[in-house]
Amino acid sequence: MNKLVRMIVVLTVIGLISGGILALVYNLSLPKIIANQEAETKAAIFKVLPETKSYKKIISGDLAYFDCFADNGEKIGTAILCQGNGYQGVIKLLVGVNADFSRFTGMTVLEQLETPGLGAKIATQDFESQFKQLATKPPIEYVKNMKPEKDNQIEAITGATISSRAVVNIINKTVEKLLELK
Amino acid sequence: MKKNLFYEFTKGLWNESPTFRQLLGMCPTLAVTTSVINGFSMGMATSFVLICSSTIISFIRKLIPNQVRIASYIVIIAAFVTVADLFLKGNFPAVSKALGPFIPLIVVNCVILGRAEAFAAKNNPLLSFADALGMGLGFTLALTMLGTIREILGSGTIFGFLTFEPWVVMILPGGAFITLGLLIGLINFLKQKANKPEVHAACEVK
Amino acid sequence: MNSIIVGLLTMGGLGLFFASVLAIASEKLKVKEDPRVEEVYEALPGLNCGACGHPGCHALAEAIVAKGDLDGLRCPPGGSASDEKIAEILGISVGAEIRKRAVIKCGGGKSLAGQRADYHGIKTCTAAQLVVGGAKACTFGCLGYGDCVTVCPFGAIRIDEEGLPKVDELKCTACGLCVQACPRKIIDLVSCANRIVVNCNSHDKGAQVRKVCKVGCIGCMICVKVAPEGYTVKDFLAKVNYDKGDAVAEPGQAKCPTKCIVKL
Amino acid sequence: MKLKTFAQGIHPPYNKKTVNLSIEEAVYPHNVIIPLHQHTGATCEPLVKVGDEVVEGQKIGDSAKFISAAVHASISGKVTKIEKMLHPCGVEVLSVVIEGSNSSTVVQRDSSAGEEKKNKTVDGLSPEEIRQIVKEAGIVGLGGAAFPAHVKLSPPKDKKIDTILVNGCECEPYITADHRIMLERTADLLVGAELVAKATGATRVLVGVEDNKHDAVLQLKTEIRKRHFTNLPDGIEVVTLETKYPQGGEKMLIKAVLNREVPSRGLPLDVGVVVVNVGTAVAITEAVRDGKSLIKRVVTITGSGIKEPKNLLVRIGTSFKDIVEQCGGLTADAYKIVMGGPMMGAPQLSLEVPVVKATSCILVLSKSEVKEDQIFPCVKCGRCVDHCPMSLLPTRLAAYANNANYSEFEEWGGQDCIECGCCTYVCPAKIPIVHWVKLAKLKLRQMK
Amino acid sequence: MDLLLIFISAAIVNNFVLSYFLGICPFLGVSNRLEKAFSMGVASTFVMVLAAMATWIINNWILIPFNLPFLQYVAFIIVIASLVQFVEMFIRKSSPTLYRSLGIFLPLITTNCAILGLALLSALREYNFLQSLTFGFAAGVGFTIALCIMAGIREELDLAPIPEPFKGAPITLIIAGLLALAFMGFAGLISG
Amino acid sequence: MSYLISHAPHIREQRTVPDLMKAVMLALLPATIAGVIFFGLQALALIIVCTLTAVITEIVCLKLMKSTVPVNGGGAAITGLLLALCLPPSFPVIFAIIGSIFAIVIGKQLFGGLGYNIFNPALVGRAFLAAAFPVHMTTWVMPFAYRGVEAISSATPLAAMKFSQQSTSSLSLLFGNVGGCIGETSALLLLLGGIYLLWKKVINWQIPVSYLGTVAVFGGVFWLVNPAQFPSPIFQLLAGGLMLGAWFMLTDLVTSPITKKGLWIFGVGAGLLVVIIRLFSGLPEGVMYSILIMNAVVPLINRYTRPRILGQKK
Repeated sequence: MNKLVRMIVVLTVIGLISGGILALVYNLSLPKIIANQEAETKAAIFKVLPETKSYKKIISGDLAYFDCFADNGEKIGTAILCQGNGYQGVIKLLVGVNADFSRFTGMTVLEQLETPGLGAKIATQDFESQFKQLATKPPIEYVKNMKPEKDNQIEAITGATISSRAVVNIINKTVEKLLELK
Repeated sequence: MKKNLFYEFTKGLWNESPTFRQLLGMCPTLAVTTSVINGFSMGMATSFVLICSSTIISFIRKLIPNQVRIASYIVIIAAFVTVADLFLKGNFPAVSKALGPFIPLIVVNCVILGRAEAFAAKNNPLLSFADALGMGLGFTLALTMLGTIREILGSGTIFGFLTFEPWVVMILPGGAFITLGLLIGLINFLKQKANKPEVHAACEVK
Repeated sequence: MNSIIVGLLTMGGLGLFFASVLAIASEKLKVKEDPRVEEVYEALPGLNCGACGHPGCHALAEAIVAKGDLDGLRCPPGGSASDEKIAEILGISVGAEIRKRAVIKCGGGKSLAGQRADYHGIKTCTAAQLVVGGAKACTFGCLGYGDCVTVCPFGAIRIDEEGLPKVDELKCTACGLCVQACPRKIIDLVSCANRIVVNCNSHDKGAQVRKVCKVGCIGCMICVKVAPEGYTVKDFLAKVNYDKGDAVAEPGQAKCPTKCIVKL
Repeated sequence: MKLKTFAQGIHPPYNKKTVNLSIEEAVYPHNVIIPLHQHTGATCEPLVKVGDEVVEGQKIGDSAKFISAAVHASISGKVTKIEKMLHPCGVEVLSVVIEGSNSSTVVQRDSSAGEEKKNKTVDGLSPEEIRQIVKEAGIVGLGGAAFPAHVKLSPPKDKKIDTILVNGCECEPYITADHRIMLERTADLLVGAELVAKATGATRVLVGVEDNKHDAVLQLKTEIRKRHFTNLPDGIEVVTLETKYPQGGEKMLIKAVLNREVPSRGLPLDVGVVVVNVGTAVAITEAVRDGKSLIKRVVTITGSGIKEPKNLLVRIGTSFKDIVEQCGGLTADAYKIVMGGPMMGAPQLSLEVPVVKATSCILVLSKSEVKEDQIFPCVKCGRCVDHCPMSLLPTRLAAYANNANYSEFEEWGGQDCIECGCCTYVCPAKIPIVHWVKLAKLKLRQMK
Repeated sequence: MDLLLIFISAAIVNNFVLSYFLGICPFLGVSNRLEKAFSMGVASTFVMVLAAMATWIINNWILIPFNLPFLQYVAFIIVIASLVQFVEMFIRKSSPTLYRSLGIFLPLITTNCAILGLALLSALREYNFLQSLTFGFAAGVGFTIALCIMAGIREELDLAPIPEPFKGAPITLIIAGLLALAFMGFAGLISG
Repeated sequence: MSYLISHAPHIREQRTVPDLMKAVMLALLPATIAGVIFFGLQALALIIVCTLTAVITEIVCLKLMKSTVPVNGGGAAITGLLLALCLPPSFPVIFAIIGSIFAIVIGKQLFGGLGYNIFNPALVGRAFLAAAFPVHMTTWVMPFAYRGVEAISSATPLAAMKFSQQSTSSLSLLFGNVGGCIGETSALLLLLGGIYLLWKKVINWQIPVSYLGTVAVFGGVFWLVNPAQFPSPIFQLLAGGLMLGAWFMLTDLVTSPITKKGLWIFGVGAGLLVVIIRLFSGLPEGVMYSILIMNAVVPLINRYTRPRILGQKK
């Protein structure tokens, strides 16, 4: 019986101790972690709407977006979180739209699991910058192996049409929903 | 074999390298070695957990009853992994993101449990510390090596400088498996070359 | 502070719960196994060569523990070292065993023994023996394809330039696998103390032996005449009386007309 | 109409050059070497001593064991040696050497057992008597396996035999001995079959003949129509089979003719069948009717290494050399001597070996036909699988044998291999598959 | 339909072994014999399903309500370790035959990162109970498939003259690499 | 004089392994020539470089490993040629060399050389290249582009179908006047070679029949359900690498099953995979993946389709 009691006591004590230590460490590091996440969001918003000085997170239905304000408190646009299925996994994006919703101000990829070296190029500066000053209406189109002609067109990444298409579709869908909402 | 600190430390580096010789801890070895920095970080994180848990387990080895041995070890290991995870999240968010779900999987890295079972549970804390340090460094070394090869070939970069057209396959799962397979094969080959055939027992002529 | 207490309690609770489950389970679901099996297994070399007649080292360990004795259950490659260790585990005493090694009983290499046909086919001794008894003119002699080499787990045998197997006595553990593998049964396990051996296995009459091989035993009885203690000749083949020792056999070796009695 | 046959198998070039040559009596040998082991089973004990005078047909060796067959002197003369001598199977076997007396003074005499029963008909004999005569006459299966015939005729009580299958396939290339027997000894063959049926209690006889022996089929049919078989209520019938190797294999023949499958590692009598070779049937007739022991058999001497191929009736114990000389001798490029057919025959070390009961053919091949092929690794083309009449996977069996993995070899059915050689014949990588299989079988035997 | 997608995704497209690198150690270790591999696969699947259930309960009934994300690893692993040990004892007692074929693999499963990975992934993806159950089963099936394919190949390779240094783990890794390349064909079949 | 002894049988069929290899090379000839005509010198260079690299690599490997296998470049030459035939005509030569070496070393020699490889070595090489240089592997040119006739860049018929719902006429597919890999454009010439191999009994008819049949039937079902979205079975059969795969790669003796039932399962399985990958995955073409995946399960197929031994219980 002694052995049984020892088993129970030892495992319980180990559990207790580890639980306690972890809770302590967690509480100590939590502020830092939150600050990190905050900084990340800020950086992303700054990337798509560079003039942003302050922002406000708004959640409505399944949409989440940030209304962004300039120095003087004037609303300069909205940064919208978009997400959808890519070639291999979920793609999360942040797109910026100007105040009157006519033009995109930028796009940045937050998370993606596309094929490295191919689909993953959606997260490169080259691809992201194509979305600057793109018209929101009609919906974005993509073209292959040629330079875009209209102002709602972007050039798809060679060999990664699917990923490029996925990005376009995700943005179009979210923006459409947001427009309906407004 | 004489149990001395130096021996216990050095064996893990190469002769009993957990990755190349014992084939332990393959999952992170394959998954996170897409770049040098990732491999190195993973190695260090694992080493941290390994060293801490080995030492602690060695301290309390006599208290733990046999039946709950594994459970106890693994709880201790998991606790340290959580600490490492929180530390990385707090201080190196980029690294934490890159290593992603493989940080928690350090818990079930067989190197750690393997050393706990095979060494820490039978030896004093000092030796266990030396052993864990050696194994951890050996593991880090292997991961860094693999990361270097894969980064150079897979992204065409050496320390960030683009040199030639990258072989995308090297950063894909397939490339990881094949590179590691070739590397272990090569090491076996070198080992074979170096090893003189063993003499079994002397024939005593009376 | 609150979350620390909750964490403490949760993990404590989980630990308590699972420890209890395991504790009760280990009590209720106990299965007995002799721990000595593992110990004995550890003492064996772990080669899984099968020379002991068991399917592997673990099986031998089980057999030894079941019997509680080493009698007839020895591990040939492990030799006396593992025997002693096992005896210690089992708490018994073990008799000393003299080391043996494999001895090849044929000296008829390529240049000394003839062929009676050309052979096409699988290059192993057993396979060659299957085709009308092999192409070697001497039907007792070594075929030279090295089945003994293939089967030796210790790399102790090699085929020399004459096409005959040579045993490295330092590596040989007298496991006996080569003895089983040889289709012509020309390998014997002989004590390391015996240096003088008859290097032939032919039971043919002298005339026939002379026809096919220059170094075969012709059953001339000279060795027996010179050293009657040291040898016996049966079916036209001399044999060293190993138990009498080398000293007795020495004079016979010197007088052998075909030089088929050799000193290793 | 589609001819009956078994699954798979091969169509090698048949080369039956001697098909139209009648059986000739071989020259009377000066001396004969009669091995005391010419059959499956136990070796005989010699019944004579060196120096004894023996007469043709006299029993000179016998065994008390059931599975064995007596041997008889094939010529009259004096026993000069009883010692181990080279046998066509390659090992040395205790043999009786008889120096023939002057051929003009040969006394033809039948064995004493035969004397009493001489001229008995099928009806007048009980099954036991037939078995006894067959045993005394030392008859074995003449197809090549040399299994003692009286054993075949004594099925265990619990096995009911309903059909006797007479094997007239002779599927091996080159050989024509059985074909000639069917043409020349048709009536004796049928009587022999009837005797076998009576001895085993079977009610019908089927004669399986490949369709490349069309003349034999016709001849058999005519002969059957002429006669009345009182002991066969279900009659006697000729079944024409597709010409394909190994049609004459027992298991294949039974599958082809009766669509029955001999169970794995079983015997034909497990499916109620006894198979006898045509030559054996004739020998049984001769033993019963004429009181003759088995001292002669028909041998085909052929191949590109023989100057004048022939079908000869040869006395057991005559050396190959004597017979080959009668066929004009060997050509200059003769390089390989085979006893039996090219698919399953045993290679010979020299011509200094005697004809034994199992010698159906002496095949001599020339150097150009037997060049050693370069062996490639198996490319898994599956041709061996497509042709194996037993539906085995020969390439795997060979691979397991090569890797000394004998337990897997057995697991994959290696013991069921009949060693017909189809796989090896078709293998483009030239792997000696049958050789490997045989090696593995031997190793398995040693392990048990 | 949702469950079917989860199943196909976890079993084939995003195979745990070949694209997530989970469970590599047993994949290398016990893939040399088909029967062994199958037993291991079945044992793992069994534990995966149990673990998926147990960790879901712990996660949704304890960790989330009490806001204890930091205890996830520790809690999950203690559940898995205890579960495996309990199952091992249970099988050993109840069916010695089953134990002989499966039991020896059970201790290995504790350190099979596929199990913990499964628990963490399904927590991350916020699957409901039925979904995580399906996910666990599918992952187990996928693991078994990968293991059996590999074992079949390795049995075949027993007969092949593989260069000495590459025997064992190296050639297995290379085959796994080629398999991973081949399974890339399924990429994009199901996203997520 | 001494005679020859060897185990029965004493007669053998004439055909040898090099004969089989020669037949395959011969059967590939029409498609190879067509490839060179369609795509010009670049294609010729790729073909020569791949084949030579493969042969040299093989010989070097055999020498290094001190192999007892007779040195015969035939197998390696087929591997090299097949690899070249399934590369885009504009593929960089230097990478083709890497692919060829990879195919021989990793795909074949590490497994023990001729006869022991699990995966089709040419496809191993191609899979490696497809994963390593995805952009180069998906950049196509039109036939006769070297004469400066039309737009340089083009999509393959399958990609056009998948991503822009454009069909290509069956006649163009048959004669090969479409963009694609060097050797897989003309279905007709590939069919010709395949039939030659069938006639010579080098390959098993079950494989192409079951493979193509499955693609036609299974693909046809989808077409019947929704002709607007899914291509017709004729298109499925003629487009892409299906013909090359069906006649020359899936039928590779070493990597296909040895049992008759196994051949059917193999072909049908590969057929299903092709259709699934083509229609539903992210890739336009799935022949290579279907073959590689089925290669991997061949050991299992062989094991579970063992024919019933004569006399064994049913």
